[in-house]
Amino acid sequence: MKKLINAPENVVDEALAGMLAAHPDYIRVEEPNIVVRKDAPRAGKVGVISGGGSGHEPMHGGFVGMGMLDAACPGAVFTSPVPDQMLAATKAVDSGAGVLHIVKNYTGDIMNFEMAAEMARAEGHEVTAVVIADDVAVKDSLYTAGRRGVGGTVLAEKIVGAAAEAGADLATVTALCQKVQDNVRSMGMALTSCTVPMAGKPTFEIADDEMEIGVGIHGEPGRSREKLATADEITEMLATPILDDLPFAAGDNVLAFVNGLGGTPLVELYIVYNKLAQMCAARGVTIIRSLVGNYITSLEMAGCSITLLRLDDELTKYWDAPVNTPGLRWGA
Amino acid sequence: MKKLINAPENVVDEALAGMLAAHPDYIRVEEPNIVVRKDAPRAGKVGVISGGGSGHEPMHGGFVGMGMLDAACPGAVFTSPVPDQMLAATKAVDSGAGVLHIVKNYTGDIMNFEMAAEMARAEGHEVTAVVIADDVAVKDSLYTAGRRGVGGTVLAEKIVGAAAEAGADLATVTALCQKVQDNVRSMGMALTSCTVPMAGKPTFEIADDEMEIGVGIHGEPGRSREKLATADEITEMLATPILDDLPFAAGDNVLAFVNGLGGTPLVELYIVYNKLAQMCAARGVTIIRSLVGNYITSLEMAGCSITLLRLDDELTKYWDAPVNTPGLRWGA
Amino acid sequence: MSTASSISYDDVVAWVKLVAERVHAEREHLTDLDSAIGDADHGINMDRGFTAVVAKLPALPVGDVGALLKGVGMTLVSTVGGASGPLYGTLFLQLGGGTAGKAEIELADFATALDAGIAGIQRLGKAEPGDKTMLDALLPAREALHVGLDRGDTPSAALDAAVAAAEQGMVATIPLVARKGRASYLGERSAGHQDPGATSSHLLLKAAADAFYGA
Amino acid sequence: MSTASSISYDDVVAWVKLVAERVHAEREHLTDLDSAIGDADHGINMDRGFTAVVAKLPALPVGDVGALLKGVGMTLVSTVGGASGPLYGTLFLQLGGGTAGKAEIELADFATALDAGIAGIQRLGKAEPGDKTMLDALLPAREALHVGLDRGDTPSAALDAAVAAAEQGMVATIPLVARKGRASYLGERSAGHQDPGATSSHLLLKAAADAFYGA
Ligand SMILES: Nc1ncnc2c1ncn2[C@@H]1O[C@H](COP(=O)(O)OP(=O)(O)O)[C@@H](O)[C@H]1O
Ligand SMILES: Nc1ncnc2c1ncn2[C@@H]1O[C@H](COP(=O)(O)OP(=O)(O)O)[C@@H](O)[C@H]1O
Ligand SMILES: [Mg+2]
Ligand SMILES: [Mg+2]
Ligand SMILES: [Mg+2]
Ligand SMILES: [Mg+2]
Repeated sequence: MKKLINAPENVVDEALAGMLAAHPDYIRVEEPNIVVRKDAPRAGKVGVISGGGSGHEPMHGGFVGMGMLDAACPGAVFTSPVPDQMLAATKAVDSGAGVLHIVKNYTGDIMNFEMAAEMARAEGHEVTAVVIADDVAVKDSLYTAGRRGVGGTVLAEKIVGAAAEAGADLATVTALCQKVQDNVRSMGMALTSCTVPMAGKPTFEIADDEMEIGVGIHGEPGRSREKLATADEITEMLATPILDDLPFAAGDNVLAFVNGLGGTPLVELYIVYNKLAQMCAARGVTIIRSLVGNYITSLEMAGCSITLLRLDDELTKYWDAPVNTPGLRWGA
Repeated sequence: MKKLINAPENVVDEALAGMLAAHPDYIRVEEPNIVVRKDAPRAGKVGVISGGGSGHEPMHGGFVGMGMLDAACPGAVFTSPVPDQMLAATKAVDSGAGVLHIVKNYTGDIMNFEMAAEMARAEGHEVTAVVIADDVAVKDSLYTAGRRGVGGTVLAEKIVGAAAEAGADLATVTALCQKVQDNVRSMGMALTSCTVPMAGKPTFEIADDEMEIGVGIHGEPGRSREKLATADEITEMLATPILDDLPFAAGDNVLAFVNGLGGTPLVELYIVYNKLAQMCAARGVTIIRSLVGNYITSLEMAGCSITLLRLDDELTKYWDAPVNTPGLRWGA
Repeated sequence: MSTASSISYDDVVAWVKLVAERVHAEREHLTDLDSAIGDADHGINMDRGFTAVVAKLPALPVGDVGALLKGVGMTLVSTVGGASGPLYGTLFLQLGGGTAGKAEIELADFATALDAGIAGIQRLGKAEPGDKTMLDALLPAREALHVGLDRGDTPSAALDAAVAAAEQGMVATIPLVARKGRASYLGERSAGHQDPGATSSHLLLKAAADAFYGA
Repeated sequence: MSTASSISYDDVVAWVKLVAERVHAEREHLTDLDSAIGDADHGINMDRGFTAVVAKLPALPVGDVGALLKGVGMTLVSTVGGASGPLYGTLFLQLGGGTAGKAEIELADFATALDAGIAGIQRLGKAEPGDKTMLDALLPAREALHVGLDRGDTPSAALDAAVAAAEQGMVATIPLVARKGRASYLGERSAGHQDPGATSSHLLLKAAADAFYGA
C-alpha cells in the first residue's frame, strides 16, 4: 500500500486535523469528529448537514461553509458515520429553524442517520431528511436497497445550501433537495481499484486491459467488468444510460458534471467531457453549467463518473449563488 | 497504459477541446493551440502569458481568466511549446501595454520563449520575461541548468495576474513576478511514476516499498530513491530543505501550498498539510494563507509537492484579489 | 432459581470478550469477504466496535445482564457505523431489554430476547430471508433454538443446534444474489460469495455456545 | 564546377528523408534513453519534427540547398518544441544560411555551415563540452571533419571519420554527470546513461554519410 499516511488507523483524524489547520476560517472540528461551519448556528437559518464514510474528499467536509453545508459527519473510511455524530452535528447547527439531513442511499447511512434523527427529534429538534439515490448503474426495485447516492449529492449540497443561505424555510429547503434528486442521474467507472488503509490491500484485482463499469464510490466492484475501451466509448457507456433514464430530452438544459475518482488527472476528465458535450448536443440537450474535477472520490481510485442535472431557473439560480467552502468556491 | 484517452497523439487536442467546451465563457482556443482569455486583449491591461508542456493540468490553461493569465501555450505532453505559440499568444493579448512571459526554468522552455520574445519584439511588441526556478531539490550553480520551475509558478501566475488586472504597468508586473520568485521555494516527491501517453509505458520503474524524493513535474526520476516513509517523515524531507533554503525565519508570514501530482487524493494531502503546519509553527513561521489540492500535476503520478511563499502586504493583497479561472476562483 | 444450565452474568461477560477476541482474529477474513461484494470494511468495523466494547466493560454496572448487554449495544451503535453498527447495536440493545435487571438468565430468556433482537434487525433493515444478509444466519438459528427448547433438548444441545443452523444459513448465502446491503449493487455478480454479516452472526452465536456451555 | 564528390540538392533531400526514416525507427530507443535521465519524449519530439519536415518538403523551393535546409530548420523550430527543437532548428537554419542559393555543395561548404550550426547551438544552449549534451557528439565530429579535409582525405573518408568521432563522443556521454538540460536535475544519478541528444546527433551525421556517399 503506497499512500502518504502515517498509520492506517489515524488517516481520518489526521486528515481532519490538516483540514482544520488549512481552513481555520471556514470550519471548526468538534467531538465526536464532526466538521462544523465556523459561525454555525446562524440565526434563523435552516441547518443543512450531510455525512458519510471518509475517502470521498472533498465531499463532505470540504463543502462546509457559506452557501453549502453547515456541518459534515465523516465516518471511518467507506463506513457510514455513527448516530452520535449526526446528533451532535444537528444540535451544533440548529438555530431553531430546523435541520435537513442530506443522506446518500446506503443501508448504513440511512440507518445511522435515521437513528440520529430520532434522537434529535426526541431532544426537540425539527429534522427532515432527503435521500440521494442517483446511480443509474443500479437497477432500482422495491425489493432491493435501491440506487446508490453518488455525484448528485455534491450538486444537491450546493443548491440546497444556497437556498438555506438565502433564508428558505425547512419545508422549502427539503422540497428543493428532493427536486434535485428527482432531476439528477449519475454513473461511474474504474480503471483501477483502491486500497482501504485499514485493509492494506486493493479491494479488487483488475488486469491492465480491464475496467469496471458501474462502480460506486466505495471501491466496490461495478456492475460488470469489461475490456478496456477508449475514452469516447467509456463516455458512451456512462452517459447513454444516464440520458435514457430520466430521460433527458431535447430542449432540456442541464448541468454536466464530470468527476474524477481520485487517481485520474484533469487532462483525462476533459477528454471525457469533450465526448459528453458532443453526446448532449447530438440529443438536443443543452449544457448551460459545467463542473469538472475531483469532488466525490474513492480514495486513489483511477476512473470517473458522469452526472447530469436537469436545470430550471430555480436550480440554476441556486447553483450560481455564491459559495465559499474549501472545496467549492465562487462569488465570494 | 490505463488512461481515459482515445489515442495518445490526440490527448492534448481533445483535452483542449474539452476545456473549451466546459468553459466557453472563460476562454477561446486559437491556432496554433493556444488558450486565450475570452475577452483578451483588454484595453490598457498588461498581458500575462505562460506555457509549458501539457500534463500539468490545471496549469497553465486552467489559469486563464480574470485576475490570472491572459493566455497559455500548451506543448505536447512534457514538451515545451514552440515559439509560434508564444508569438501568437503575445500578439493575441497585447493591448499595447506590453506582455510578461512567465517561464518555468527548463532549457526547452527558456529557449522557445526567448525565440518567441525576439520575434514578438521584432514585430513591435514590448515583452519582458521572468523565469521561475523554485525547486530546492536541484542544487543551483552557474554551470548547470539551474533549478526547475515548479509550484511557485502557480502562485506567481495568481499574484502577477491580479496586479495586471489592477492596472499595474509592465515594469511593475515584471518586478512583482521576480519578487514572487525571490520569495518562493518548493520540493516534490513521487510514490509512483507516470506514463507519457506517446511513450506508452511508465517513465521509471519503482518498487512498492520505494519512493522518489526531489522529483520535478515531468515524471523524471528525483534526486534520490528512498525506502517508503510515513507522511510525517516525507513532509520533513521536503519542508526542511525548503525552510532552510530561503531561509524562512521566525516571524515570517507564509502561504503554504500542498500540491498533489495527479494521482494522490486530497485526504492524503491534508495529512501532509497537518505535519507541515506543525513544522512551520515549531519554527515560528506563521501560515496566513493556504492552498491544498492538485494545481500543478505530472499526469497521473502519485505524490506531492510543498511550496512556501514568504508573504508581505503587497503579495498578500494580490493573492486575496478576485480571480475567476476554471482552475482557481474566488471573490468573483 | 439457578440451575447448572443457567447463564450467569460472568458467562455473558465471557461471551462478549470471546466475541471480541474472535472478531479480532477473523478481522481480515471478514474484510476479505466484504471486499468481494462490499467495501472491504466489515472486519474492520466489527473489530473497532468490539474493541470499544471491551474497553467499555469496566464502566458497565456489574451483575446486571441486561445493563451489560444494553451497554454493549449502545457502544456498538456509537462506534461501528456502517450497516452492521445499527443492526448489531439493535440486536444487543434488545438482548439487554429482554434480560433487564437479571443477575443470571436461562437459555429460554436468551431465546426470547434474541427474538426481539432479530425483530429489531428486521424492523431497521427491512431485509427478508434470502436477501443475502446476516438474517440468513440468524433466522434459521432462532428457529433451531426454539425447536430444541420446545423439544426439551438440553440448553447446550439446543444452542449447538442453533449454531449449526446459523452455519448452514451462512454457507447458504454463497449462491444467493443479494437484494439488500452493498452487495445488492453488484446484482448477479454478488452470487458465489459468502455474506460477511452472516459470517459474523455465526461467529457471535458460536461464541455464545462456547462461552455459556464450555467449548 | 561539379565534381564526383559534390553533394547535390537531391543528396540533401535524400539525407533529410533518411534522417526522418531512422528517427522514426529509433523513436522508442531515443525515448527510452530520455526516460532514464529526462522526461521520456526525445524520440517522440524528433519523430514529430521530422515527420513534419517530410510533409513540408514538397512546399520547399526546388534546387536550392540553402532554402531547403532553412525550411527544415524552421519546421523543426515550429514542431519539435522542448530543448531539441530550438537546438536542431538552429543547426539546420545555420546549415541553410551557409549554403544559401547553391544547387550543389562541396563537403567543405557543409563543414563550414556545420561550424556555424554548432556555434548556434552553443549560443542558444550555453553548454560546454562534457556537459552531457548533443554537443559531445557534434564537437568531436566537427573536429574530425576539418582534420580530414585539411589532410586531403576523400570527402567520403572525412565524413566517415566525423561519424566515428560522433559515435565515440556519444558513447563517452555515458559516464558523464549532466550539467545542462533536464538530466542535470538528476545530479550524480545522471551518470551511467547515454545522452539522448548525443545519440540523435550521431544519427544525423551517420545519415549524412550514407546519403551523400552511399551506404
Ligand atoms: N438491510 C439489511 N438487513 C440486514 N443485514 C444487512 C442489511 N444490509 C446489510 N446488512 C449486513 O451488513 C453486512 C455489511 O456490514 P458492513 O460491511 O460492516 O457495513 P457496510 O455495508 O455499510 O460497509 C452485510 O454483509 C449484511 O450481512
Ligand atoms: N543546453 C543544452 N545545450 C545543448 N544540448 C542540450 C541542452 N539541453 C538539452 N540538450 C539536449 O537536448 C536533449 C533532450 O531533448 P528533448 O528530450 O527533446 O527535450 P527536453 O529535454 O526539453 O524534453 C538532451 O539529451 C541534450 O542532448
Ligand atoms: Mg462500509
Ligand atoms: Mg520534454
Ligand atoms: Mg462493508
Ligand atoms: Mg525530453
